[in-house]
Amino acid sequence: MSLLSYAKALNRALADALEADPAVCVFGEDVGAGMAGLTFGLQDRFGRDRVVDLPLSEQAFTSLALGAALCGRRPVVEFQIPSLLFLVFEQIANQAHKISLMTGGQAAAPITYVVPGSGSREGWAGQHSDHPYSLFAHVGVKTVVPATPTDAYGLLASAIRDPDPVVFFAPSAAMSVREDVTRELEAVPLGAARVHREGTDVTVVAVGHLVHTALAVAAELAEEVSIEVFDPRTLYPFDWPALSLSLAKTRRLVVIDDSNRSCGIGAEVVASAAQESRLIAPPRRITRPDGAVLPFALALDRALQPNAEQLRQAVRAVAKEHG
Amino acid sequence: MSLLSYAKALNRALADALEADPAVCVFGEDVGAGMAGLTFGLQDRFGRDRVVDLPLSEQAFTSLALGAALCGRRPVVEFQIPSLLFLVFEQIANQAHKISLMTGGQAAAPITYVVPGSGSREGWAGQHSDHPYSLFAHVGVKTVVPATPTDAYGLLASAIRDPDPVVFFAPSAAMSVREDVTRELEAVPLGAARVHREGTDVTVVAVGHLVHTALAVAAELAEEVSIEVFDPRTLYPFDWPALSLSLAKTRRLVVIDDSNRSCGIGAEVVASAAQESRLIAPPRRITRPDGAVLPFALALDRALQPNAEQLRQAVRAVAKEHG
Amino acid sequence: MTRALDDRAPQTVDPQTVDPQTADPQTVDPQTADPQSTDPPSAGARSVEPLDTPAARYRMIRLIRGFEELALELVRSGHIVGGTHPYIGQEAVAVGVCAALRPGDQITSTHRGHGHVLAKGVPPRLLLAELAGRVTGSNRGRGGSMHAADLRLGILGANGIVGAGVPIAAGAAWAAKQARADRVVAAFFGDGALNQGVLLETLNLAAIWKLPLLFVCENNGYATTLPAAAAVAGSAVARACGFGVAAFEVDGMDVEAVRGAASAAAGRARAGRGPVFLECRTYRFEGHHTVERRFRLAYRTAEEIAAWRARDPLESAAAALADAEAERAAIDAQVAAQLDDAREFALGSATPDPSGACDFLYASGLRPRAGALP
Amino acid sequence: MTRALDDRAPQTVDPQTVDPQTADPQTVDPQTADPQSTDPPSAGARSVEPLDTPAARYRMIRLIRGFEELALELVRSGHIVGGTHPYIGQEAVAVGVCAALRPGDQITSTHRGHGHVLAKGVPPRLLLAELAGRVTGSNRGRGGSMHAADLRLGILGANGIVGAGVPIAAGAAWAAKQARADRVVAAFFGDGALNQGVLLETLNLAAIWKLPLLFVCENNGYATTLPAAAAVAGSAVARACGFGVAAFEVDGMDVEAVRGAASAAAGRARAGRGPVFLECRTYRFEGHHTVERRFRLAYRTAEEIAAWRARDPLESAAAALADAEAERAAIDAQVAAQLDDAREFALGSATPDPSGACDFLYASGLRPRAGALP
Ligand SMILES: Cc1ncc(C[n+]2csc(CCOP(=O)(O)OP(=O)(O)O)c2C)c(N)n1
Ligand SMILES: Cc1ncc(C[n+]2csc(CCOP(=O)(O)OP(=O)(O)O)c2C)c(N)n1
Ligand SMILES: [Mg+2]
Ligand SMILES: [Mg+2]
Repeated sequence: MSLLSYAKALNRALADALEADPAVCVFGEDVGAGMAGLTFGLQDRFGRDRVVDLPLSEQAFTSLALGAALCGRRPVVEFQIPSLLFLVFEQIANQAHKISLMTGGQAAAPITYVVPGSGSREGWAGQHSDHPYSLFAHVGVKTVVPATPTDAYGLLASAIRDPDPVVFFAPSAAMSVREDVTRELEAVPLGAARVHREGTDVTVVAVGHLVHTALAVAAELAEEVSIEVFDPRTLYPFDWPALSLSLAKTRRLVVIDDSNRSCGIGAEVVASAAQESRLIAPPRRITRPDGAVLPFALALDRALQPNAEQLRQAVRAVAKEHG
Repeated sequence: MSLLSYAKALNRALADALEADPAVCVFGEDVGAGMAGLTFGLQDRFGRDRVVDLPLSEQAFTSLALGAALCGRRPVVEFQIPSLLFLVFEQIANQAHKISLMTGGQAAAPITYVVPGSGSREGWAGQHSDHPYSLFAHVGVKTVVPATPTDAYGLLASAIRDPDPVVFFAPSAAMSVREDVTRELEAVPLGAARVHREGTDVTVVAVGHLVHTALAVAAELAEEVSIEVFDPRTLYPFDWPALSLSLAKTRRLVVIDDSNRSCGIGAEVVASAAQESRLIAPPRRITRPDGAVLPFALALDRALQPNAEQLRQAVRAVAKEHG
Repeated sequence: MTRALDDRAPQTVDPQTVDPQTADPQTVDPQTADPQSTDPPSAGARSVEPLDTPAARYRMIRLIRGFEELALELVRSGHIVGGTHPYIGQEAVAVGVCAALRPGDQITSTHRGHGHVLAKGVPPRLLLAELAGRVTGSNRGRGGSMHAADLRLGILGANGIVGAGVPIAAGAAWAAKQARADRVVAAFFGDGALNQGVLLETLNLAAIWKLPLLFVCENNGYATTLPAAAAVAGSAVARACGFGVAAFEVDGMDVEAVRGAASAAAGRARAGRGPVFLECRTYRFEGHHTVERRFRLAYRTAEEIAAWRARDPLESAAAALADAEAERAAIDAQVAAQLDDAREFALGSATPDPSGACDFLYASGLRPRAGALP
Repeated sequence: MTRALDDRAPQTVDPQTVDPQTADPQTVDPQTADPQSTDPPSAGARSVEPLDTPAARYRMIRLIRGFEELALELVRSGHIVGGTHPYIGQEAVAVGVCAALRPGDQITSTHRGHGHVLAKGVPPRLLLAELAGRVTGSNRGRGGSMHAADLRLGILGANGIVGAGVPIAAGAAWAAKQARADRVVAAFFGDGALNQGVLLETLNLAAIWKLPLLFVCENNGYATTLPAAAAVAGSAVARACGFGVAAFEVDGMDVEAVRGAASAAAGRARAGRGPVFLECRTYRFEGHHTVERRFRLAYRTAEEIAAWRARDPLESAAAALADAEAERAAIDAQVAAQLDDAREFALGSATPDPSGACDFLYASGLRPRAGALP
């Protein structure tokens, strides 16, 4: 195999799942046209009964997926905009997430909710630029934010096979990432982090597309500071043992996360590290500001997203400090 | 004045606001009957046009409040169940919260969303026992969780006067708290914490009804450890300067918070403290478990909520540890 | 916009004809299950009581009525915490609809769900144990009144959120249609749910796909204290018709009328002719929730309540018995014994161990981090 | 279920009659505003162009058309980022409805909102500056295409979420009714929004309270690629009627037909007779969004597009001019000049300073903590 894009990897993972398991089906808007990439060409291949175009009734079709799941199907639900997850928060957090416990284990809800293109789309303004993964980590719905094409493939494969609801964020800024794929694509387990680059001085936990920012900064600063780039891949459940291992080595932590600061996954990582690891320097977070709403004008939109310069500064500051 | 209950304080704050400002109005289900306490007797007093009974259309009436707000009204929207905030997450987080920025400051949304009876109601099971305040703190909507009758009064008064949307949680477990009120009731500013009890060894940040748990534990352990009971009152914006002051003194931190652990307000407090204050012992959080769904059976319901015994243990552990 | 019931060919559906695609052979008798057992209650399948005779329907109405009265008593005595939403007065709807369903058919229910759950086959002892928060309950004490479910019996769950069960039912109906199973799904909901967006969205989905779905609106005139007359513009059936869903008004106090309409609707749905909406006019004799007893509310007049009580579905069902007096007495005695057994079973069962409070949270077995670290 | 338009008494509404309760005297000429200014654009009130003659309506249709073509060009050239949802083909709806509104009336708009915003009075230079993300834009560059608003002109906002503006409009209508102002509010939305729960909920609220609200459905046949014919069971007007809302079908390609229906509807609403639903049958000549140009999509046939293009609202509006040829040429020239000015103004305006990215986030002036600490 050769250069595989993130979008194509998603498309392939979904195709393979549809091929392998007749229980898998897809619900979403314009999934036949497949402009978001995820479902491109799949309706032609698997038919309208398995790749199902839905009217603009997100709440109904999100719970429709739950009903189908209770009858043995494994639905994948596509949302065109990240903030549509707000619209269906009830159906995911209060219905699908709770049904297993509330029924005393009788029911399972193997549903995958996918946003192909989360976070800023550059110029899509306030209602189309959210990155609400931390909300689901708080609620406790399994939450995945892959950074690379192979992880996108592997985590989507696992999400679809998982017996619980999974929310899958494919960041806009990662959708065009390409990777030279040499091995066969395979499932990546949920809840397993990945260390993209080993280092001894500072652990940088980077979420989604920001993994690439972190890798670039790590390469750039290599002479100066040895950065370990830690990609949780799954935000909930988080791979705490792997993070502990990394922090036991570096004892310094910076998190770069494209959600709002207050109560974001960055807060969780910093808090858990502060509780459980003995850091020798105060940890740092790089996030969107509290309460961020991305303004339309491009310079403003970009100003609110975490960037490489902030990461460089934070890493340097943390590397200098002593406990 | 004499013994004032929390529920009665809310009712009085709302009545006073309706009396003082003809722009104030109330939307909600069964607000005429007023069984939740907040609106009791107010429809008789202010009429059906200002205390408005609504059909079960939470999404529509939440945005109806926004439309009314854009025309100069100051709506108070009551929700009977905390999880109804999931149902209207779109209308609060994506519409009301964003309209000021998106319109370049043309519009304001002075709306107060109130849940009289959040958290566990003991025996109301999975869908009626949520405490989703951390979600709003993440999104950046002003979020208030008062612990005492006077604070309930004062913060509701301020929330209604505030030009921005405010989500107001009145914990079930606080609704029957009574207080001997000697001074006149007055507004309490949003964003200002309150130290209920001074101490020098450990700062306990307690949210909502857990302030009373913290006060009880502080009194009980007084001989052993000097606990400062810190009540943020407003979770967003959080009173960081006040917390810094407290931590500069104690340099030890325990948070007790009735929302889920991952990405909860407890995480934010611990993370901010770890970043900005030099603690001499690892901080601790006491929360609901990750992903908690409260089971119906009473013993299980209680088992998932933070309790005094956990707080005692955490305080003792933190007091013993050294940096 | 409403079509008369008679303009459809009458359909007789034999509820005993088990759908081979979905049937689940019933072997374990739940009446003899061990109350201390912590076995999954759903491992013991239920013996579904057929509702195919007037006597069986009277019996079920009597059972629901007695169950609800017992539940009220146990709420008062503190054995049931959190309270209940009593179904008393509305029994003909649950029994009439479930009489038209086959064992393999499915339902979704509401916050006021005991009647639906019993009529679809959950033994009263398992439901009562659930309400009392016991490990032997239908949901192992995890769900309580508002979440009672039995997936094996096709009960996809009561629901604490008004209207929320309806799209779930539609999903089950979609799955049935895709599987070419001739299952139908009935979604129960109240008049209050008529104003929930998600229900209205579902009317459209059901119509465009001709789903085998019965929308069963139990219009008891009130959503808590709000009169439907003030809250529902247009009408329930006109709304359904506006979405292209065939809709009928039914006397919800008359179990035979409900059964007839539901049978016809189920037949129509099974034949691939799409969803049907039934507006069952009914009334709850009790307050909205047991907590209402603590308030003096004036949203219903004493006369109105008396007028509806005069149409008690229990009495009209009794009137349909062949040998009314004797048969009724015999059934009543059996039901009383069944309820005594249920009470004994429920109250004699163990409460769940707090260490298992997060059991079943994830189907994958994922154990969440605790809230406090030791 | 649909009533004919003629069964109502024709109402003539004079759009020049300013509602004294809400009128906002217009003094500053936005055409002369300083492009480098960082003053709040809404501090300079607009000179609303009356739409009370066929010439004025032709002019506005021409303006919207030209504006949208200019926007397409600026998307291609990269001056507008994020793209737009072109309104080309649907102009008669915005212009016909706004011609029936008074300056104090209000509207809510959609993702495809340029036409509504221009027709309700935002000068093209301010809207274009907004699309180009400039400080001089109607929203100071913070909103862009999907959030253009001008509260002083009664434009409560375009909206990026389908259907979301409709309950906001209902809230404004409720406030008007409470204030006994004889304002009406028009909510624009597409056929796709007909399946959004919140819109359906709002039909009910508007009906039970008889709100002065116009539901303006722009049925352009598609929600992105999904044909309304496949997605909307029943019909738009039947739905509205099911909720007790008077509903009419209107030829959305004919500005005079739209204006007539909207005037009658507004008169009815102003008279306290409740909401009216107008289904305007129309068509978009371009793709759903500018990004569609990158795909080869086959959801509409060339014949269908051609058939609708033959009914171009611009041409029928032109036909209504008194001295067709000459008047048209004169107006076209004026509009061209206006658009040249708009382009110059927009592209010559400053882009916002990144240090102000969180400005206006809270009306209270609260400054959020930054994402990264220095
Ligand atoms: C979406 C939602 N809104 C509000 C509530 C609170 N609530 C529970 S039952 C109820 C009334 C429901 O009325 P209806 O649907 O007519 O059913 P009934 O109680 O009459 O059986 C309300 C308001 C809820 N559970 N869910
Ligand atoms: C609730 C919601 N669902 C989906 C989208 C994505 N989306 C934007 S416009 C659109 C189609 C809207 O169709 P319609 O309402 O007919 O308006 P039109 O685009 O035809 O003007 C979709 C699916 C959205 N913005 N909001
Ligand atoms: Mg009811
Ligand atoms: Mg459309």
